[in-house]
Amino acid sequence: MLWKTQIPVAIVFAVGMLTLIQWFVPHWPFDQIQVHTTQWFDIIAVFAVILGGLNLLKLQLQKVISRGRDWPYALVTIVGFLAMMVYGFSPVGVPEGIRLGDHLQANGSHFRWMFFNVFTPLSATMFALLAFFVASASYRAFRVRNAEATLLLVAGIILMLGRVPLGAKMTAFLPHFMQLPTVQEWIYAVPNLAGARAIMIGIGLGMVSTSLRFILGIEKSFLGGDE
Amino acid sequence: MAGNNSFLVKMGQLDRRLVFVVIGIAVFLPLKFPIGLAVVTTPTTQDVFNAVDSIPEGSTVLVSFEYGPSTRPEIEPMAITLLRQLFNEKQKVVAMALWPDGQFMSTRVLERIADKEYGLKWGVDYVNLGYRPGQEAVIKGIAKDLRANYNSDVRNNPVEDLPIMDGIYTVKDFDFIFSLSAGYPGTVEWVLYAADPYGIPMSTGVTAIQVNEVIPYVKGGQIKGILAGMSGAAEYENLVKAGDATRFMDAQSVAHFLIVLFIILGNISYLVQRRKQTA
Amino acid sequence: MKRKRFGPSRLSAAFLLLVPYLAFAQDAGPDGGEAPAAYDPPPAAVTHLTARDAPDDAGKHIILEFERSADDAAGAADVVSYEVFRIDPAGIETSLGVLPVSNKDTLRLITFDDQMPGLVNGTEYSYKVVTRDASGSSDSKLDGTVRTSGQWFALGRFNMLFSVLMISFFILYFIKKAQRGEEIYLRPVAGLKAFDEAVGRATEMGKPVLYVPGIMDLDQVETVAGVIILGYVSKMTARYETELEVPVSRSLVMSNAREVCRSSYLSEGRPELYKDDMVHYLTDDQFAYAAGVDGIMLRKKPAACFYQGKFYAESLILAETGNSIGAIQIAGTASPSQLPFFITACDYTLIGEEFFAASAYLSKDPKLIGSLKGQDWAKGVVMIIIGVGAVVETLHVLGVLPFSLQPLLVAG
Amino acid sequence: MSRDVWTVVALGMIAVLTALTVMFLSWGIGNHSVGFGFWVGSVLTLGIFSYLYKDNPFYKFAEHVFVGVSAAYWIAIAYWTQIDRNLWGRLLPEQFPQGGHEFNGFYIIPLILGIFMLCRLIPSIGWISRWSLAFIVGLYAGLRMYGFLQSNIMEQARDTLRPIIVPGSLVDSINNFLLVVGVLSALLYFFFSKEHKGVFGVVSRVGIFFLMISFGASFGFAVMGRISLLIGRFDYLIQAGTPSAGRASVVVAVIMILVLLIQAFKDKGSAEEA
Repeated sequence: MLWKTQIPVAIVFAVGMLTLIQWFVPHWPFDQIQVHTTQWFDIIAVFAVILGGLNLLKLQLQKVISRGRDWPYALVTIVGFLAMMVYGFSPVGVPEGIRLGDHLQANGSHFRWMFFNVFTPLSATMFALLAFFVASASYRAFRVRNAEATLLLVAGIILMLGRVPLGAKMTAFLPHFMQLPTVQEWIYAVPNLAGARAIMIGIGLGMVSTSLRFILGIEKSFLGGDE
Repeated sequence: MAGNNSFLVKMGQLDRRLVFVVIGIAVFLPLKFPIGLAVVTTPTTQDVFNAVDSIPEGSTVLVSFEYGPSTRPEIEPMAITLLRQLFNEKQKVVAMALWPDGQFMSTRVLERIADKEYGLKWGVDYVNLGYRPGQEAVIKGIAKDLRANYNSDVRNNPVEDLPIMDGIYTVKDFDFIFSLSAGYPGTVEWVLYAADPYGIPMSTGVTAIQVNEVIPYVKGGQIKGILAGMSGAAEYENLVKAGDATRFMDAQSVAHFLIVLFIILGNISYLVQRRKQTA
Repeated sequence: MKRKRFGPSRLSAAFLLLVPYLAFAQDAGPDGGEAPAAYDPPPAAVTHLTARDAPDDAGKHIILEFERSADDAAGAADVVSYEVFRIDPAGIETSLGVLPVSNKDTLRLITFDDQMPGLVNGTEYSYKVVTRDASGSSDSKLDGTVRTSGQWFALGRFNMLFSVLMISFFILYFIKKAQRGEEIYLRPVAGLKAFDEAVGRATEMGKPVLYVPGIMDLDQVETVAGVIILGYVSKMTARYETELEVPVSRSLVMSNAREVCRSSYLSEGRPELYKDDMVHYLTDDQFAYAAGVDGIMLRKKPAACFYQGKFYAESLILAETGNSIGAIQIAGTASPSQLPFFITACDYTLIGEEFFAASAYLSKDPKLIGSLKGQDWAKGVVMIIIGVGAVVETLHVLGVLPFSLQPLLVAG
Repeated sequence: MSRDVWTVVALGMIAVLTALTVMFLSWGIGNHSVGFGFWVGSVLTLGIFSYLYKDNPFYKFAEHVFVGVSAAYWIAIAYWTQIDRNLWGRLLPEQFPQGGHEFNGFYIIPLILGIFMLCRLIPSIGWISRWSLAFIVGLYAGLRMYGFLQSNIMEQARDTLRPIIVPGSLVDSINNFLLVVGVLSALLYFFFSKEHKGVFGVVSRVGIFFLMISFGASFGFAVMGRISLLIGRFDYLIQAGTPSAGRASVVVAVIMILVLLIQAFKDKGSAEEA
């Protein structure tokens, strides 16, 4: 209990309290707290990234070894991972005269090439797929079922049309205050702002209250199960 | 009439792959064969232009790159146009990134604009400090001590040796912050941990999706104007110099129009169906 | 009053441009007041130079203010720059940099922040501003000295401290109250009925229930809430003997979710139905996780899909696939950017705080119920401030009241 | 083949495949940097797009490449920007001068907490990662509590204190009024300790209307954003389809479509036989 629960709770309390207090105490040494704790945080975060990568490797290796479903694809993942590691950590593909580590962004480095020609097309296209899904979802689900749904739909349509030149063209004959770009601007500056603001205030309160529970050790759920 | 009605009902139940194909064509054709629709500037874009315009000449501006390859089409045109506006007015630009891929983005854009187009000097007129991990903790960190977080630029020059960084010890020493942001960490964090607490003027360009999260801060006056998505970028280009976003706006227009058309078809079908059921 | 603020950054910038010029100026000797040429008299010195210690800091910040020279944008209108010097107790002068004069500047009062290294807390300093035109200079020295002082409390943030304490008090008070077993009323959240219906339908159809607790780790509030709601859903699947499938994307979430499910099945008296495999880890990666969940959906065709937690762009990929297999979908999240997608593509969505409320309502956990009640009180205070503040503001604008409540809400 | 034998074979296969892949890529990058890039980019872009038709081997391949490459990408970036400079740079400043730091022994603490984090890989001592997580949670909580209070609550409330009557401007008056009413009613919707009945119910319903408009607007923006990304990708494919790029995207697209068609016919055939 001491090692698995009490010490972590004590760490949260100490770190949380110090971070909170330094907002109110400008005097030395409190003005130094953030400089270093944030650096530490960064370093620990890197280990979390490494952990994610190793977890992935472990899982995919298991898949290959147990010849699970689609294991050849797991092989693709592993090879992709290792190849990128080679470019990231070995002298392969590092331009001459550039120190290992500075090569990531250097002109002519293979790591940089991989970023622009492998990583970029993949992640950009993944997001671009969503364009199609957004279209089909709105086509299917934007129905005038009731007052709420109708408001959602109308606001959505006005925004969509009002923000592009075609929308401006379509309503150019109307008086200025009825033109789509004007109406669209008004919707997002007034009623939308009101709704968004209420959500923000609510979420803000939720965050403050959860942070408080974390710091005071009332909420310990981040510790995971009691194994 | 019955046949007519069932046709209308069917229009609301098209296979989603048909929707996919239509959207695909709607984007592809205008890219290949542009129409050239005019862009109308919205006030929030004008605000950004004015805010950047009113920075006193020779100021040092922090431009933060918080976007990656997946949101590049929206944000990169803004970045290019922003740099043009800043360099036109002889401002100095310090670039940094809260996203690791942001550094690739900034490197690319700076190479193209600062180096090739304007022929400016690294370390004097502009510098790229690159990425540091830690999300908002980086902002908090540079608010206290920039050099503890950034001891050198991406070309490994110590920050002390960079003339542009003379006298810049914390984020407070920048005259203006511009966040090019596609999500977390991004604009909101810059407001929370830098612009608000230290009263530094800032402005932002965000992806369309981010707009609703950020707009309350714009209306609250914490951010001066906002470039909203690709149309925001096109409007901004319109004020400074035409670029990619302007070229892409036709496809954007047509696609939006078709999606709205689909929604209307779906609703006609829905209403016809509902009337049938009640009748 | 509108003021123009100069930071050292601009100084340094200009410094470079003026290096050759400065060299010349130094040659002119420390007493630059004499004009080198008779036809160009030195510019008028700046006036009203004052310095004060910056409030609420660590004692490493002095704020200088002075009025522009009478020859700047007026008079001879030939002022090129101002250079600011700090004079320490030993009498050593340090240049803090040069302020260029720009034609764009119209404000008369210049504020200069001295935050350059070398300032020591609790020390007396003096300052000097040198005004220069093309051929000469004149200086203006601070009357007396100014003492740096660090503070132990940021007075400007008193309102923030007060708010933190007030909200904390509300929350802790109601948590205590709830923990003592006192009844605290919470209104039912509309979407919760849909939970029962969805699980019921899956049971009727003999198909599994899919539960996605978001893609983030347990340090995110939404994930915690998502796992709590999983406790409720797993109780129902235990009761109805319906298959439950929980893919997760973080190893910690996995261990926590397993714990929660095991105790649900135990409390429903069906421990034999619980299997560790029902909660399984896919991958940390966002899109790979989404693809994995999609695969599960296409293969197992669950009749009910729950998305409760923190989501990003994968929200729509999940919801659209879920829709294509005809599942009832219930979502809950506090990510404002993903809410519209869920609202559009799902049958029911718990919005923002509603999602947190649902977790409190379902778990009957006193600390959650108490916090929610406390938040309601804080919300009440915010609403009163907004209501009263708007009225006061209106009266202020109409000239009835001489004050506004806005400054109370500004943190220093 | 026994499991042990297969493990050895599999590991060997991974080593050989990785070596071949690296050699192939390095050859391509070294000799035809731009053109080769268009080919690789086209295969991956079209592979992902093929998911719109249905889940298929091209998509699966692209997706699995994505998962592997992105994990390694993040590790490399994180290591070189942070550990190399900020950690080693402070613990061993002489060996790692690029960080430009002086020796600071306290940085042994994040190193230890970081190693604790990695202990999650070994289930029996995984609990120790809680200490590192506790540090992160504590720091976040302290930062967020103040940050959210200021920007999400104080600032938002402050800006809602608008005059409901603006002399000389009816439009501003109406807008301010709507804003105040909208915020208050939507906040009331998120009020949980009272049942939504009577006046309370009516007002909170008004609140929902404001929320719905807000979501509709977000959706509109979301459509815009996604379409923009799609435009970006199509623009890339068009570039990759020009003769100077060897018409890479066109060739790849034709091959993919042919394969998928043949596959579809085969599936149809076998379905009929069955």
